[in-house]
Amino acid sequence: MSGSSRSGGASGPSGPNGPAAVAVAVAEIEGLTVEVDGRRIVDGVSLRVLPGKVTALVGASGSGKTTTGRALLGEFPPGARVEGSVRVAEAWVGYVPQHPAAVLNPARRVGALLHDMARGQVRELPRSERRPAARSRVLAALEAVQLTDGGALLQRFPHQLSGGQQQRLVLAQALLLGARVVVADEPTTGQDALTKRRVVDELAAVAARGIGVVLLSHDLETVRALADEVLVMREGRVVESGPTERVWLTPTHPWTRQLLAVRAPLTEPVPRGPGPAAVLRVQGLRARHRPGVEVLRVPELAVHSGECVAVLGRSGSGKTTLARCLAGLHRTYEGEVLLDGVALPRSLRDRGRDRLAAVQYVFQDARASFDEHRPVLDQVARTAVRLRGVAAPDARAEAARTLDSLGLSGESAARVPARLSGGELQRAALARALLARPRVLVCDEITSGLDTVTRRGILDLLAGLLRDRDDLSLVLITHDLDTARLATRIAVLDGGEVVEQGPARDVLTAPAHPFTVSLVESSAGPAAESAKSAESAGWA
Amino acid sequence: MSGLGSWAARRLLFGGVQTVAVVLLVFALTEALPGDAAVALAGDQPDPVRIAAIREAMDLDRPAYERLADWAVGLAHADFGTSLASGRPVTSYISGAFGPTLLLASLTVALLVPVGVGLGVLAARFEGRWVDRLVSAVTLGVYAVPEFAFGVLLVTVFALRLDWLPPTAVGYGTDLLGHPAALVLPVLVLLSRPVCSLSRLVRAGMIDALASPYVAHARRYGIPGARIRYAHALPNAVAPAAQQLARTVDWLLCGVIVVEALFVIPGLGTVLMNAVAERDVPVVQGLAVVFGVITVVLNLGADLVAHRFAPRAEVAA
Amino acid sequence: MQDYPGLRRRGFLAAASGIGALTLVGCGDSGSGNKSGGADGGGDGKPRRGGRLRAAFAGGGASETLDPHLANLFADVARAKALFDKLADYGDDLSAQPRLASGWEPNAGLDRWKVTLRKADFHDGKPVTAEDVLFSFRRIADPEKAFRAKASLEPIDLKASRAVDERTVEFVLKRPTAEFPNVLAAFGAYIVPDGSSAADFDKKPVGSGPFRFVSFTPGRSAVFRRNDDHWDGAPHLDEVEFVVANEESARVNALLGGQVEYAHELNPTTARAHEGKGQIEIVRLRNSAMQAFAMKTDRAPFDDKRVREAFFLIADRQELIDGALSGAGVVGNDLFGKGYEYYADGLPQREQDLDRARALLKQAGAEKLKVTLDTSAVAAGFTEAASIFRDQAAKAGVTVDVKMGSKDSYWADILDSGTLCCYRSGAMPIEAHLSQRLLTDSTTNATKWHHKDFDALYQQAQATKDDKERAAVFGRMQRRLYAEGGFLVWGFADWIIGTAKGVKGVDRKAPANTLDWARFDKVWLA
Amino acid sequence: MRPLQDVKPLQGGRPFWRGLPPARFALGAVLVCVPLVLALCGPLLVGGPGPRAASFTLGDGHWLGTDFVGRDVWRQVLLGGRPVVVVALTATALAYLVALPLGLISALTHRTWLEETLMRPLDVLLAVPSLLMILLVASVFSPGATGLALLVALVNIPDAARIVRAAAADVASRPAVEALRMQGESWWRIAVGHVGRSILRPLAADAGVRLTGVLYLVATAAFLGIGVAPDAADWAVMVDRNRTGLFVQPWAVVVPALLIVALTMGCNLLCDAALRKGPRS
Repeated sequence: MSGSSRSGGASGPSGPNGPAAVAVAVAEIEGLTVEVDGRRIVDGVSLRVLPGKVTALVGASGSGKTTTGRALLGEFPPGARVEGSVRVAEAWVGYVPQHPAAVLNPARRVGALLHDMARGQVRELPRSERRPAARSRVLAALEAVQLTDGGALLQRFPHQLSGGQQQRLVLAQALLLGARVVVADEPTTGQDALTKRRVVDELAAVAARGIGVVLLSHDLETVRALADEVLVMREGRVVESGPTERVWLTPTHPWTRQLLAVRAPLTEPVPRGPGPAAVLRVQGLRARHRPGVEVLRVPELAVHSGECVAVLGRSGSGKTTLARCLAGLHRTYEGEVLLDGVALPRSLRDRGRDRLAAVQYVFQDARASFDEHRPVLDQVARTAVRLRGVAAPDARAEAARTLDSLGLSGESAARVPARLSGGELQRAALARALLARPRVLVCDEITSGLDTVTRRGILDLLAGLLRDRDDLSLVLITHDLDTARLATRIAVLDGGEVVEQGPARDVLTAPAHPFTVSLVESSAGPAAESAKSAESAGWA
Repeated sequence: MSGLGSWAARRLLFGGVQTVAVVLLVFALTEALPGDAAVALAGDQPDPVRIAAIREAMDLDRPAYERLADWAVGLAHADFGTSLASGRPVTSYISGAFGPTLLLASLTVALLVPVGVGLGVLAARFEGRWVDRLVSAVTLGVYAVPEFAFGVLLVTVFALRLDWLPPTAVGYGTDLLGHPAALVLPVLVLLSRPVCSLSRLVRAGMIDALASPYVAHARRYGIPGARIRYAHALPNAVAPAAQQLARTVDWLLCGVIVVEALFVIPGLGTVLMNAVAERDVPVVQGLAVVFGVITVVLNLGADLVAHRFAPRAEVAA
Repeated sequence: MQDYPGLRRRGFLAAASGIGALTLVGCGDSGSGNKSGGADGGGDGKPRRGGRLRAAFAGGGASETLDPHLANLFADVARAKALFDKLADYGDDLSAQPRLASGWEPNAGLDRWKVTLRKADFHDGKPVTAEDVLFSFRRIADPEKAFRAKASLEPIDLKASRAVDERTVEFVLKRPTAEFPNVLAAFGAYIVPDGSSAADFDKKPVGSGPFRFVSFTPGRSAVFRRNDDHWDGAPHLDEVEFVVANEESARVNALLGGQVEYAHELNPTTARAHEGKGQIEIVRLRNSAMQAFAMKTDRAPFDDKRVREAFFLIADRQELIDGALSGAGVVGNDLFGKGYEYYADGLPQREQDLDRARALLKQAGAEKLKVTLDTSAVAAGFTEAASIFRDQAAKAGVTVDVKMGSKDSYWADILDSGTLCCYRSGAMPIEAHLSQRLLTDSTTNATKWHHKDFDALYQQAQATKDDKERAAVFGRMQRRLYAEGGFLVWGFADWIIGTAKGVKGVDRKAPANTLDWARFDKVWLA
Repeated sequence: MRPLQDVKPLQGGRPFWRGLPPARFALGAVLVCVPLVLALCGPLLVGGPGPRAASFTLGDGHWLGTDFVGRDVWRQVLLGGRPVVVVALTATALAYLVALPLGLISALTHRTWLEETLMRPLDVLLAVPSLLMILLVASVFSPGATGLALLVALVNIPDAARIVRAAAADVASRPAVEALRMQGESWWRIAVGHVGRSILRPLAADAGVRLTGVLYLVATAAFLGIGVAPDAADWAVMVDRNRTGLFVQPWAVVVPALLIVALTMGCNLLCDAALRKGPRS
């Protein structure tokens, strides 16, 4: 990267970069300390972003990596006291958020912001030439991120784009900006393997243009696949840093070792033969969404007692709809969901206490599933009161015990949801469902928004539950092959169809359907070694 | 977008039903009013013989449902019927009064939107600062002042004391456009309260929009402040404001009695008041149809705007 | 949310119609118009010719018409008066003054009257003839239509009446009617050309009045131009424009802002605010509107005349004037027609006497009496008067429950139901008041005053040719009403008009409804 | 030549306005208290009615002058707050009393027919101009003070119900409500305990504005002869009836008008302050 510091592509103002030394940073943070309400979120962090290189900040939620990344954008939390210095190359800093939809204006067509940005760059041109010049810049930027048919795309509203298109659009904005640095905040979190792979490729392409990429992530696979340099953060400090391979192979700090250890194999659930009869059976299910569009077809799916079934699929595959049909949250379907051979009412409003308790559901967004006004413990305890008729004080005691067993202290449980972390809330949500003593627990992507350490904790919990409670069956809805490994059987969904179904090992090791094949391969791609090691250690 | 088309068609169909329901309701209520057109016309000479004669002359001795049916049949042929009080066609009442009403309404809306939105954006931009507090306090205060009081105040100051503007539009009839000065005060009075509610709504919406990630994103990418406010943040504040605007226009078109009376502008509100006082059922009915249609169309418009500016995210699978 | 000031606009309907007559008063060639015009003009200097006067009235909205026989509201009458003439009209004392009629002569039995017309032309150049008169009266009496003046013309046998010659009509009456000229002056009894139809009045009305039609938009404005050939002398003004402004404050503001020169029907408070300030002129027309409470004499508790007298004594009339009329009026003496011809002004003024009222109620066994007082926002001062009287009655131990009624059907509602109500009447001859409201067969007998001997007295008066004797009979009838009638007449309201400084020749004595009120042919702009 | 530069000065983020809500709250409280105290305590302070004086005069022991029927304005002010406050507040409360269940039921139900049955008739009501509605209903049934509160409430129900429904539908679509259903919570607890509580803030904002409208609707109704007598001691009625004397004796209009303005402004400020306190969603 030494010679030309020009960023590629048609866009981007050519900075007056002289023939720079080998490591001329495009952005630099020195001794950054950010303090909010007397608490140090970032404590003495230094960082250099080199052109064409990917620098990753890894750490659990709350480790300060987001605050550090935002500092490059010149943004700090309200009321923050800041020390240290942030230097950035001239030109703006690009930003790719975790949810690209959040930064896309829902009320404007996608072209609006792009045109406004481009217009600022063509101000020197004569008035008549500005419009076409701006338009050609916009189209070039879209082209650069493989968004073809840009003209039509610009006329759409953000909600009319797919998630992938949204992500690429955000990248196109950064390219159009002529950014020398792009901060990518958890770009792959919660994405399925295929999507992850695509994002990794896109970010690599950005770096290949000579742009310095700062990757904020707790997704170790992505970091490993992408990053040149890794900074491991914990409680606001950088505990370890260095080239990615070095940190991976010879971690020095104990925290780094712990973080990487998460990659270690999962505990193999005790394989139990499927019970004699299916607890829950789906027959000829065809689910629709309002306008009569069929989104899901499941001819047959059975969940046996004590078994864990994973429903694997990408976003939009219909897996959440399936989960909601089971739980009685989605009513517009034909066919039947049978509990012990008896059809369940479609709506949970029509399910009696026992049946309601028998099939419980844990939401993807734990925070949104709690009432923000009441303490978590109170909310959890209500399950026992309502579904099992336990007296209120006893229910509270039981809830406290359950929460404690799931790793949530009484002190935390007495708080309102806003004061709990995502992982804690997910545990509470599990406790809430478990208090019903369910026969089937449907978990919808319950780990997808969590960082690696937390996710690991939750998965361990689920494995423990399967072990300890004989009568409990799990239905795991997930996009994540790792999570699916917990299951005894896997059903793969694509485009609303069950494309493959069978014992977990068969599906994961010898996928039959091309879609499953690509899913398994792409998962193996970025973190091939770790996948292999997992296999050798755990599955062999 | 055929989905939007069929949605609008269904809405219009329901709007038709709604208008019919309004007309029936209004007919029932008008019939239930104490006294009828004959009694109203007789006034302080309630000679029973005369009232009976008037009733006969007006056809009021026929059963109510027959009169309603006749009227409905006429309406199907675009005939609104004739006034009981004068025998003139109801359409002449409506068309005569619609001009001034429409003029006042359009002028008011033409000013209301920029002023209301501008104030709202200004207050939101300086949220918590003195500009915001000034705008908020003034809008709150003016909102609490009754229209007539505001009207009397304006007339006293600008027309009678300073002699800048004519105090009323008396004698100008429908030719209000020829006397623009006479429109200033009525439009100001009409503006007073809607501006307040609109600007407060826009302010609230703008504060949310300005704090949103997409505005932060635009700011981050160097879009000028004014452009962010008006081109990027404002569209998101428009949806709730559109509903309010629709209700304001509805109010402006369906009779602004106080202003019409205070400034002698012969609009629909005046016709309505007179028609009810005279128990002139066909005129009241005709107005009910007009008002019903206006309301339906406006609500449809507002919903379309909301649809455009607040598109729902597609349902996740 | 809104407010409805428009509801106040309907001032009471100008009311006057009479049945029967006795003798002719003011008969002769000297038109009262000249007389009063001259008298008022004297103080205002020499009349100046020219100019346009804009007059603001409360009006009837888009239903307004120029058909003079449909005239109902003040605005209608003012417009009709400018375009048309009646055979006679009321002078300041409500006696009939000749207009298109130059004179009238009854037969000995008072049931056949010969009326001679003066030489006058309609706006289209045709002369006013006896046939026009008969056409107009027959149109009014048409049983198909329900014109307001129909009841007033009831004494005339129109089939038998005939045109003697071009300018003489012989009216045959159904019974002796000494006050027949009142019929000729009846409210709405305008003379229109033979063959006129409703459509003509809407398009281009033709009358014989002092102004010619120029344009008319219902509910907004009417413009009329001077009729140079008017028999009573051409008006001073070139043009007069009637504009409609229902809200009182709008009329005042328009007047103050120079948008109109004449504003009809102002509030007493407005008058007080501007009287003597030099900006505008305030004209108070005295004795224009009787203010009363009407007691139904045929039912309890008012079937006992002691209770009625007690109520007469409960009223503090000055307090009612000050409170309900804001001081713009004079106290009444339980009789209609103060200042009018035949008014019994020799009777002592009744004052509040609560002790005597209580004593009377006790005698009548009506202690702790409870009555409902019907009122409505139909006329200015009604609701105020009701609440003031409620307070006054409370001092005499009477509980008055004020009940608000619908203003649009108020008059019909109170005619037969209730026991006590607010009442009011515009100017009309005392004879007309008696015949319309106080005879057994009166159509609007709101006090249910049914007395055969009283009816007989009325017939006697109508059959008495001699003025003095007739006045004596009317005097007897009024004394009876004063002692035990059903009308508690507590006051007479001023009618208040505002004019710009330059407007001269506005009559200051004529009560509303009379000839010189709202009359613009004698007005000029200085 | 260094290609690096400080693009943005480091600073302490955005200023933090922590001290403001209490100030707003205090102002609102003062503005509300003056009319409220007058309204509630006023009737206890007045003596018997003195003799009437001429209307719209000043002096002679009447320190705020006399009104349109010659009564003492100060006495009327003391007496006139209670009906305003009681009727207006009752009507506003009543409107929500009906609108809340309607809005909540239709927002929480999944039965389209139920939602349509509940909301569509309201849409019809909404299409009748409130002017016409009040005018007609008032003339047909001449109601008393209770009837007035009912009528004013009725006119406000459709709009309030729509607002409740919109706010509630937003909350009802969140997972929290589904989670409550999953727990087998009763409809009441979900509707009142959770959804109702969550929509309090938008409702408070709406209520502040609605109260202003209701106040003047009550005054208008009084003028039309519904509920309150046209000469009733009632601030809104006073403002309306005494306006003829605005230039002769302004106090009879200005004082009650200011009290109403203070009441409504204060209510709105309090609602604003309450809104600010809660967490931003």
